[in-house]
Amino acid sequence: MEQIALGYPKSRNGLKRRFRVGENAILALLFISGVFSIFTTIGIVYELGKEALLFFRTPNVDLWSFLSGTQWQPHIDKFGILPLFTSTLITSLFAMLIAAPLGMGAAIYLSEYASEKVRGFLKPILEILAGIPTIVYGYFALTFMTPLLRTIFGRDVVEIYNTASAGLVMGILILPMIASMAEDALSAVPNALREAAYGLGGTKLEVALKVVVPAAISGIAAAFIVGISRAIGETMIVAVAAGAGPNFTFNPFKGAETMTGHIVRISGGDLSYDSIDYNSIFAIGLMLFFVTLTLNLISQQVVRRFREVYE
Amino acid sequence: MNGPSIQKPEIEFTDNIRDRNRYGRLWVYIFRFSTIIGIIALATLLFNIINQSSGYVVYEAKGDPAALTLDGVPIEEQTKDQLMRVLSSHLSKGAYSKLDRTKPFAERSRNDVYDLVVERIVKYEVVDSWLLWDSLTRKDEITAAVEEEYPEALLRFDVWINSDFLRRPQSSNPVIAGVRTAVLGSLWTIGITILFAFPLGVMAAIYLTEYAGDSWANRIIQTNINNLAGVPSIIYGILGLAIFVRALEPLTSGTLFGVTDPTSANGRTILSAGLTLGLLVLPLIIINAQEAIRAVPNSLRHAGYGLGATKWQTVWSHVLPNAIPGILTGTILAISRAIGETAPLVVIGASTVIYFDPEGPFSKFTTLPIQIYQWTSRPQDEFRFLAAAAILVLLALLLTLNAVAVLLRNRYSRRY
Amino acid sequence: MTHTIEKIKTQRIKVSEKLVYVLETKKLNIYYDDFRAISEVNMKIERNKVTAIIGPSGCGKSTLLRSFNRMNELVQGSRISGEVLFHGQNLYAPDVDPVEVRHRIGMVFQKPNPFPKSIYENIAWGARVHGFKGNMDELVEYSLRQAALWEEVKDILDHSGLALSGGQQQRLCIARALAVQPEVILMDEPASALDPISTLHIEDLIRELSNHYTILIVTHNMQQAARVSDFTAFFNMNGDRSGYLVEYDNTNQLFTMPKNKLTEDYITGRFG
Amino acid sequence: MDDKSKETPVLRKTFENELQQLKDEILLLGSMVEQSILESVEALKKRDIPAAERILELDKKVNAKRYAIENQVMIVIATQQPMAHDLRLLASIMEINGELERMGDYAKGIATINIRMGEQALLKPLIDIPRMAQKGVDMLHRALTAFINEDVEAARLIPAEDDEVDALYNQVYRELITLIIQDPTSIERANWLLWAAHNLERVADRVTNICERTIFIATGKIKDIRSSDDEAQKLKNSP
Repeated sequence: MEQIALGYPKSRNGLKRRFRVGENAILALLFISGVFSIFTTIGIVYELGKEALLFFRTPNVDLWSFLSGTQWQPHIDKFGILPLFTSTLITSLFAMLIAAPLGMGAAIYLSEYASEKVRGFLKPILEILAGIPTIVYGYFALTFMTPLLRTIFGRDVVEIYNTASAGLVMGILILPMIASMAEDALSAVPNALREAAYGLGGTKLEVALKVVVPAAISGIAAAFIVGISRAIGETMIVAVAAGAGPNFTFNPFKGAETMTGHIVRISGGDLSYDSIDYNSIFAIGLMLFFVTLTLNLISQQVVRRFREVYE
Repeated sequence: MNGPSIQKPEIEFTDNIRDRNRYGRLWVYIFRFSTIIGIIALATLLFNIINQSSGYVVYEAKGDPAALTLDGVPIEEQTKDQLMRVLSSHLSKGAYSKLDRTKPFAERSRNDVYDLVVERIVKYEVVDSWLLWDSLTRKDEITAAVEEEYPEALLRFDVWINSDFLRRPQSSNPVIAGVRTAVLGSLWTIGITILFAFPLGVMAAIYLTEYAGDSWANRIIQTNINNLAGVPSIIYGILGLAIFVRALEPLTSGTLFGVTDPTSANGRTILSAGLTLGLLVLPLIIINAQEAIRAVPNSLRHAGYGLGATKWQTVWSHVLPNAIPGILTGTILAISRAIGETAPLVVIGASTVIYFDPEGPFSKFTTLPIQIYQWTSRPQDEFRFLAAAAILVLLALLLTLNAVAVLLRNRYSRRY
Repeated sequence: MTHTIEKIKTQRIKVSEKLVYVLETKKLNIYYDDFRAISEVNMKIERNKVTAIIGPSGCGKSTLLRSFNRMNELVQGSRISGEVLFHGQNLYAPDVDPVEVRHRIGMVFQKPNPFPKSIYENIAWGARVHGFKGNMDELVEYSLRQAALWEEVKDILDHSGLALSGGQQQRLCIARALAVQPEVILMDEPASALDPISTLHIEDLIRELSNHYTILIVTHNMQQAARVSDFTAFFNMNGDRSGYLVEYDNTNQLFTMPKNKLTEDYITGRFG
Repeated sequence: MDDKSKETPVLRKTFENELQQLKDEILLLGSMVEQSILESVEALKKRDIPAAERILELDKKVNAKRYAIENQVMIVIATQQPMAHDLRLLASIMEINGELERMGDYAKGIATINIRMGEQALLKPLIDIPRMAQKGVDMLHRALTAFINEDVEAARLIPAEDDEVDALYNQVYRELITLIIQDPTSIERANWLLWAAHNLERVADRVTNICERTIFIATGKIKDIRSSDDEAQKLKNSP
C-alpha cells in the first residue's frame, strides 16, 4: 500500500510564539494614530495656556480685571471680558429660546406622533438644516432676520448689526441638532413603557409628556447642554450679523461682539505675533475651550447615566 | 390570607376625560408647529438665497461700449486680437505692459481679455438692482422706473450664478467677479485635509476598535476624541494659527523644501489650512469609522482567526473591506463639514483678496466660505448677490457630496 | 361639539352587577393590513374568573387579548371587524374613548415594565392622570397590599421601581394596574420573563385577585393556564395563519376530557 | 406543618388548598367506611335487617364518594402538575381511596350476610366478631390519622396490630369449626359468621396497605410490612 503523505507544512519552531515584525510595526503605527488625538488636546491646552499666560503677564492685565472688567478696549489697555461674555450669553440665550422648545416639540412630534412616512420625510429636512454651513446662516441672519426684526420693531430700535438676529438664526441652526439628539433619546425609551402607560388609560399626550419625556430626561438634558455648548462656540453667524466692537450692553437689538466674533475680527487682518491682541485671543480661546469642554463633559456624563438605566 | 386584612380606601376619580382629550389635541398642534418651523426655516433660507442670486440689474457704463466697435464688430463679438487692439489703444502704455507682466497676454484666453476690456475701459457699474421676487412680480414697474431715472443705462436680468461666475477669478468689481479662485482654494484645502485626516482617522479607529483593550489609557483616548468632536471650530483655528502658521512656518510656507513663492511670505498657506481642517475633522472621522468597523459582524473576524490569520491579516482582508463603505460615508460627511468651515480659516489668516489661482500647497489661499464671508461683509447689494450665488455653489457642492454618501450607504447597506 | 361630549358622557360605561359575562366577542376578526390575525371569534368572559388563552405561538393570542382594551390600535395598520362587548356595550363604537376603555380594562405585560420612577410614583401615576381625588398614600398602600408587595417595599417606596427584582417588578406593575380600579385585568404572558419561584408568586396573586377582578391571561405555558385559570380557550392557526378558537371550556374539563382532538393533541404535547 | 409554613412563604396556595381538600375528602370517606363497618356488625349482632339495608344505601354513597375523589385527583394531576412528594401523595390518595371503597364493600358484605340469613338465628352470640370490628376500625382510624399527618412512626407500628385481629379471627375460626363438628347441620349458619369474620380480617389487612402508603409518601419506598411468615400462616388458616 502506498502511504498518502499528508502535506502539513513544518513550521520552523513548531507552536512557539513567533515575533512578527510586520504585525508589530503596524500595531505601533496604529497606536500612534490612536494617540494622535491626545496630542491635539495637549496642543490646544499648551498653546492656549502658553499664550494666555503671556497675556496675563502683560502689565495692566490681571486675571481679576479680565474676568470682571466691563470694557474691552485694547488701545487703552482695558481687557475686561464681560462685554464679550454678555453678548455670547445673549446670543446663546436667544438661540436656546428658539431651539430648546421648538427642538423639543419637533423631537416629541417625530418620535411619538409622526407616522413612519412623515418621519421619513421630515428627518432628512432636519438633517439638511443641520448640514448647512454656518456662514450661510450668517448670511441669512444679515439679509433676512435683521431686516425682518427692523420691520417689526422699527429701524430706530434695531441696529443693522444686533445680537438678537444672530441669536435667533443660531437657534434655527441648533434646532435640528437638539431635535435629532432629543429624538434619539425619546426613541431609546423602550416601547414597553409606552404600552404600560397606555394600558393604564393614559392619553397620547400624557404618555408622551409624563412617561416618555421623563424617562428620556437625561438624554434630553444632554441635547440641551450640547446645544448651549454649540451656541457658545458658534462663530460665523455672530461674526457676520452680531456686529463688531465689544459693547457692554444687555440690549439685544444693539450690536455687540461675542467672544468668538472678537477672535475672528481681531485675527482677520494680518495679526502680528506676540502683540497683546495676538495673546488676548488665546486668553479668550482658553476661556471658550474650558466652558465648552465642561459642558461637553457634563453632557457625556448625563448620557452615560441615561444609558445605564436601560442597558 | 397572610398579613392584616386589606381595608379598601375611598377611591373616586374625577370625570376629566374631556379636558384631557382637549389638551391632547392642543399639544399635537404645538408639536406639529415646532416641526413645521424647521421646514419653514429651511424654505425661507433657500428662498432668501435664491431671491438674492438673480434679478434685474441696472448698469451704467463709464465708457461707451458703442465707441469701441472695431471694423464694425461690437466688442461682444470681437476676437482676442481685436480686443487686444482695443485695449492697447484705450490704455496707457504703462498700464498695458503692467497687465502683460502680471500675466502674459499670450497666456490669457479671449474671455480673459474681454473681461479686461469691460473692467478697464467700459467700466460697467451697477447703479441699481432688484431681487428675484420683485423682478418677477413687478417687471413693468421696474422698467418704467429705470427708463425714467437712468435713461442711458442698461437694464438686464442677471442670474448671478452662471458659467462666467464659476469661471472668473475673484475681482473687486462685482460685475466681473467670480468664484474660481475660491473653489480651487476649497478643493486644494480639502484635498490636503483628506490626505491628512483620512488615513490617520481610519488607523486610529482601527486601533481603538480592534486593538485597544478596556484599559484606562484607552478610555481616556476615547473620551478625549468625543470631547474633541465638541470643541468649537474656532479653537482649532487658534491652534492652527499657533502651530501650523507660526511654529511650523518653515514647513507650511515651503521654505523648508526650497519653495519660494513670492506671494506667500509666511505660513498662511493652503497646507496650514488643510492641516487645521484635518485636525478639526479627525475626531469626526474616527468616530464614524469606529461605528462602521464595529458594525462588521464578529463572525467575520472569527472566521479569519479560525484560519490562523494574524490580527492584522484579519483586519486588513476581512474587517476593512466590509467596513469601507461605512468609513467612506462617514468621511464624506465629515469632509462636508470641513468644506463649510469658515471661522478657523479666518483665524489662521485666509487671504480675502486673491486674484490668481492657487498653484500648490504653499500658495496663499482663500476658500468658498471665506469668499462668502468677505462678500457678505461688504455693504453694497451687488456683493450680497455674489455671496448668494457663491452660497448656491457651496450648497451644490455639499449636496453632491451628501448624495454620494447616501448612494454609498444605500449601495452597500444590503450586505448583511 | 357639546352634543357629542354629552353623548360620550352618557355613553360612559356603566358597570352592571347583574351581568355574569363581562366581556363578549361577536364575530371578531382582527387584521394587520391585509393579514387576518384572528378570525371569527365568539367567546364570553365570565365575571370574577380567570380565563386563560392558550395556543401555539403566532396564533394571535396576544392580538386577541389586546383587542379587549383597544391596545391593538397602537399598532399601525391594525383594524377589526365584529364586536367586542363590555357589559353589552361595543368597545369599538365610534363614540367610545379608548382611554376610558383602558381605564376600565387594565393590562399587565410580558416583560415587567415599571416606569423609571419611584415605586410610589409608579402606583400614583395612573390614578393621577385619571383625576384621583382621595388620599394617595392610602391608595398606594392598598394597591401594593393587593399585589402582595407591600411588606417587601413599604420602607423603600421612594426607591426606583427598576431597583426591584423581576418578580417584584411584575407585582409592582400589577399593583400599578390595580390602582386605577379596573374591572378587568388583561395579562399578556405575565410570568414568561420570570424565574419559576416568581412565576408561582404571580400565579398565586392571580388566583387571589380573581376574587375581585375578572382576569384574562394569555400564556404560552399551558401548565400555567391549567394551574391558574377557571376557563381555558384554546386557539390554533388556520392554513392561512389566522388564529381561530378551537375549544373553550372549564379548565378542569378541558385538561382532563377535551372535546376536540386538536386540543387533546396540543395539551398532551402531540401537536404536529 | 404550621411552623414550616411560617418559615417559608406559602406558595401555590391553590394547589395546597386542593390537596388539603382531597385529604379532607379521604377522611370523610374513611369515617363513612368506619361507620358502615361498625353498624354492619352491630346490625348482624342484633339481627336488625332494616339497619343492614341502610348499610347498603350507605355503601352506594361510599362508592360515589370514591369516584368523586378519583376524578378530583385526576383534575389536580392534570392542572397542577404535581411532582415528587405531591405526586406520591396523590398516587397514594388514589390507592387509599380504592382501599377504603373495598373496606366499604366488606361492610356491605356483612350487611348482605345479615339479610341473606333471613329468619335464621345466629349460631352463637357474637363476642369476638364485634371485637374484630372494633379493632379494625380503631386501626383504620389511626392509620388515616397517621396518613393525614404523615406520621411515619405511627404508620410503622399499626400493621403489627394486625396480629391481634388475626388472633381473634383464628379464635372465631376454631370456635366455629368446633361447632360444625359438633353439629354438621349448623354448617351453613357457621359459614355465614365465618365469612363475616373473614371480611373483618381483610379490613385489618387493608389498613396495613394504607400504612404502607403513608410510609411511601414520606420515604418514596414501597415496603411490604407483613412478613412472609405471617402471610404463610394466614394462608394456612384461611378457609
